[in-house]
Amino acid sequence: MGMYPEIDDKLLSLEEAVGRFIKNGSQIAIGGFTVTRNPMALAYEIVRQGIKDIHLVCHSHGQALDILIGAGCVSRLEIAYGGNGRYAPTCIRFKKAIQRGEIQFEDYSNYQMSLRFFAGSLGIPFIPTKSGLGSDLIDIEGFLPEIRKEEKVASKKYVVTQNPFNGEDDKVLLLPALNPDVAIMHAQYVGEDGTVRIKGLTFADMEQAKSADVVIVTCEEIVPRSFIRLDPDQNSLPPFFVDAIVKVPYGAHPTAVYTYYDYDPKHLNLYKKVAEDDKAFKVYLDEWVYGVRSHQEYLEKVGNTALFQIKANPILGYAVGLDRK
Amino acid sequence: MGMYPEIDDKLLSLEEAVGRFIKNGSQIAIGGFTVTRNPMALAYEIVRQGIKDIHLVCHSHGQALDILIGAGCVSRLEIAYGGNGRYAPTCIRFKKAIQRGEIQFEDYSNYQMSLRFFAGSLGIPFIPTKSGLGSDLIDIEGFLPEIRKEEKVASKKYVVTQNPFNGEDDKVLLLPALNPDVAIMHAQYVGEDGTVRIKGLTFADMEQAKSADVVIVTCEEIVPRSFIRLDPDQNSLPPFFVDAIVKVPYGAHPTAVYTYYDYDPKHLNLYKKVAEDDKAFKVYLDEWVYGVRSHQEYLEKVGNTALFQIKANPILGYAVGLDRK
Amino acid sequence: MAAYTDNEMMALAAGRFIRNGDIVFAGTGVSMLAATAAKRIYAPKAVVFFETGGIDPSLEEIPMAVADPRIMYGTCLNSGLIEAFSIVGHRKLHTIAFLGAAQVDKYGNLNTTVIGDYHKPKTRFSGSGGACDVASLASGVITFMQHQKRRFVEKLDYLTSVGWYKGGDSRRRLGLPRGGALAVVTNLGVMKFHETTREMYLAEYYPGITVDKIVENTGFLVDTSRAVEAAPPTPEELRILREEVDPQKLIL
Amino acid sequence: MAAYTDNEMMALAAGRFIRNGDIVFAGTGVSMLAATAAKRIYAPKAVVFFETGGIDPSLEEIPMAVADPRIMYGTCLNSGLIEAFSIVGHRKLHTIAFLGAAQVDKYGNLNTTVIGDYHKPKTRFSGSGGACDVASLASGVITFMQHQKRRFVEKLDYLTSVGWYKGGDSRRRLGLPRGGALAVVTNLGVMKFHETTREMYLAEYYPGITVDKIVENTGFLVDTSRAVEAAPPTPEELRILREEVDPQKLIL
Repeated sequence: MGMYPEIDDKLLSLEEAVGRFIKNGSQIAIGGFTVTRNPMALAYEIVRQGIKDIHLVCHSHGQALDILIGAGCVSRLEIAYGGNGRYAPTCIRFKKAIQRGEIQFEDYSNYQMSLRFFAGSLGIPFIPTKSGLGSDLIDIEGFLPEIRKEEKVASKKYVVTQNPFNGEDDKVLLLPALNPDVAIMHAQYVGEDGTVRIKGLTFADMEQAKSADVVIVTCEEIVPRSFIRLDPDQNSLPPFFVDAIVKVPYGAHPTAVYTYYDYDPKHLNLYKKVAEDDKAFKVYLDEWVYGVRSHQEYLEKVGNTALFQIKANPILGYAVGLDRK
Repeated sequence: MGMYPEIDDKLLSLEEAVGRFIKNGSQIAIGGFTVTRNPMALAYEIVRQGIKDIHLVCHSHGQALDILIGAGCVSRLEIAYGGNGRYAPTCIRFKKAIQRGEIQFEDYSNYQMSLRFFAGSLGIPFIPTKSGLGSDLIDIEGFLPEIRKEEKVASKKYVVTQNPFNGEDDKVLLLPALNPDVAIMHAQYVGEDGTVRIKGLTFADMEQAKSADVVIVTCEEIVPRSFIRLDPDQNSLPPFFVDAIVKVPYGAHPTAVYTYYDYDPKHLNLYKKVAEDDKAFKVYLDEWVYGVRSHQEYLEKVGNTALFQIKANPILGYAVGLDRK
Repeated sequence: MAAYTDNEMMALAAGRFIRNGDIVFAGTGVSMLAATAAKRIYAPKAVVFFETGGIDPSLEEIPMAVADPRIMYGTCLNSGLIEAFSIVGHRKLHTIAFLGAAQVDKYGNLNTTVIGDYHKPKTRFSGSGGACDVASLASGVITFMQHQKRRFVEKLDYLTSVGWYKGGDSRRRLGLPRGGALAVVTNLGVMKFHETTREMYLAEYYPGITVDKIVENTGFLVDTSRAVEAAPPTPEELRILREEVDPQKLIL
Repeated sequence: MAAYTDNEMMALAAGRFIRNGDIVFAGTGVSMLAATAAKRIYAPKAVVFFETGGIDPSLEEIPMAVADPRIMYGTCLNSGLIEAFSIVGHRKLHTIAFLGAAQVDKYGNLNTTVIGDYHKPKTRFSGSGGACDVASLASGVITFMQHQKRRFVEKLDYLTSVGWYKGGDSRRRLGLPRGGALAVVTNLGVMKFHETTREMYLAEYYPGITVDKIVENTGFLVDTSRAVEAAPPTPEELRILREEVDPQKLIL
């Protein structure tokens, strides 16, 4: 029994968490949004373990998405947006992979993807929306018909139907639910009872976690039960949805964790440069992912100076005056 | 301009809020749940103003529901549950009104009603669920066909349909959305910027507020902008959904407000006794509702001793050791 | 005379169904008692939660309603109704619900709405609340009943909450792939349901209660061939119930 | 040469559409600038919010992405994506969205997905993100574009976000009862849409820009009969943009 008897059976290392729960072909939802709270330590570990043929299901994603695609781990993608703010208006390895025909992909919107996860979390097979009527998101399918027969893939991209509750000609779109094999996410806090607390925006992390078969949470800190239970209004996810917990400080670097650290402009600019060039990108992966044995070793490469620069003001939540160019 | 320039145009008295926004025939959703956070001051004011023919849309309600029905304000009801915990396993005036055929009513379940408000808040005409298949909630309609033609009433109680996303014989229930005319609720805090914060369980208050045309919030305190905006993760409703704000300390008495006060067992036992008898109930209304000009006057009748007894421990949220028999 | 009350025996008989890891949906009254007892006695790693959204509260004092502020303190999460019901139905979780009812039929379907005609009732009850929802969605339902002929009926006046529907695989064919009635715990014994026909049978009669008495008080035929006497409460079980679960005797 | 940049003129031209009480949906880049400028200059009682869920942040520093931690501080609420999009489409609210796009057609439909064939694209962009959603649901959309023939096209390579669809009341007939394209703000002028045909027309050309130049840079015929010269930025508008909105010149 370890330091935290209540979650002893869930506390794993990165290697164990990925090794136990992520397989070739897994359908995975990633927590966070573009430059914030990407579960980077998990993404790096997935790359290191050489997982292949991942089916990613995403709303708007940035760094974790691009690393996983760039390292060749992804063969299939349902996505609303691949971008990293100013550092990559379109994610670079994502863009290249699609332009080169290296992955199968299908477009949805952010709201649609969020609602699909929500439907999955409720155990209902579909959910209606008005969003997307008339767009090519509906009219153009990305996946081939044979893929649609697979268990975790919707049998149709959308269904357009009449509202049965009034006489008018009122149309709605039905979105198929998503139930990914695994949801991976990074949180500020996990209580020693296994309760998860995210500060700041939660995006669709909760819907993703509750829709998935398995949930892996990395966190900045594991905090006492007495702390996490003192104001449960602030908590995000009850323990029974979580299958693996890994304590990984700076586990979202180079993306931001509100109240802990900002995104790292230097690293994102470095990434932007190398990602444009296949060879340079390979060298980057060798150096920053394959070449380190742990996230701790990765952070030593990032260096204290950079980590100090991005340290967030705990109230404002970001690094005041950080040079973000 | 008053003390709170940001919400000056929304700060009303109870009389003004009810007089301006609640009409004969209004469809109303009530915040809270059985013995907690019922907007009692608003309910009493609705009774005092003699509003008639209210169409209530509820999940599980207790004291406010029973007062409004008992005072003859309600002619139509969609409801999942009328009860007040130990003090009335079935709400007494609610029970009598239905047994005597005094109101039109239709039964749904808690989840169904919550989902109907949620659908209304999303602007979608219906939402699917598995809950209720095979039950008489579906098979027996309460409302007559002519009512179903009205604008705020669903044209059908439910629709049972096939899931279009797989080949199997998989059925789902479609629930019609709700968009009440008015949602009334009681919160612990409203910021001087108009932001609402509820501590403890929110039930379906947020879904109700976001589904309604008009939202009236009573609160225990109006707190500084600097306080309510310091940790916005804890807030419940943005200012732009709120149409009227009334500061009414103890505005939920005799029901509980977590961290402020407990439910009042003495008053609820008194109510239980009088509600069983038509004459005694009339005397109760005369004394406690019609006979007082304001909630302040009502609280003076309740008395300091009773209010001290139910004072909540601010951390535990309830009155420790309160005699609840 | 037994040194324990009906409510005590019922709370313990129901609590014995709970296993570590179960998510236990509790209502008011005996159901609250049974859930709390289960966690304190049989399954410390079970999670007690309420349809109102209070998940795993510390329950320093026993709540008297599912919206009691006592279920908001010390929880792991204070959620909303939609989230709470999504937990009840979540395919990853084994959720057991404790319900009460006014009528039950031989397939474990429940009525908590009305006696008599729906539109012009003889007696109106509180209504479904979350009962219909958990009966539709949970992994299993355990119902508390007073064992009387007028409550164990051939045909419900109103079917609020689906148990095994019309027996056999009729529940699954409704579109409800999991769940169903697990047991009915009464003041006389414990009723269970046949594995394929889904008809109610007598599983346990309490010490001092005869099989005949149960048959007499049941409004339809029940198989009694598998009936055994239930284990009486142990002194330790009673001590926990009385001293820790409900020392104020608000429900006991 | 004008004493202001294209981005400055565009941010201000778009900001002028905003009224007190509007809920302004902002994206990244110029859109962020325009929303912030609108609130600081034209409509202090407008609310700026982001699809990620940050509502009315204090914006002490300008965010560089809609998930920037700078949009989580000082908000009235940090919500989730579903709540944010439900605000965009809420019938009680007048919501104006600022979007960018790679292509626009004469009905204000937008492409932010792909140039070339969808499956084998010449250039792949980020995709819809929330653009399709706000175009479907908001009260009105204002789009920022570089005014070039290859961007103002007869036919989009991919219709990501619906504007007036095929003109007339075709948008309403799709099942989208409100909203539509309000304006396209470019580096040359401001385009609006005809009240009934919903075809794009030239409403304003910036000081120093000719109508002919705009016609030349538009890939379809536009009505220029209602065109007037836009008011140039005032010194005070420019001061606020430069000193208060983006002093670090991250976007300007």
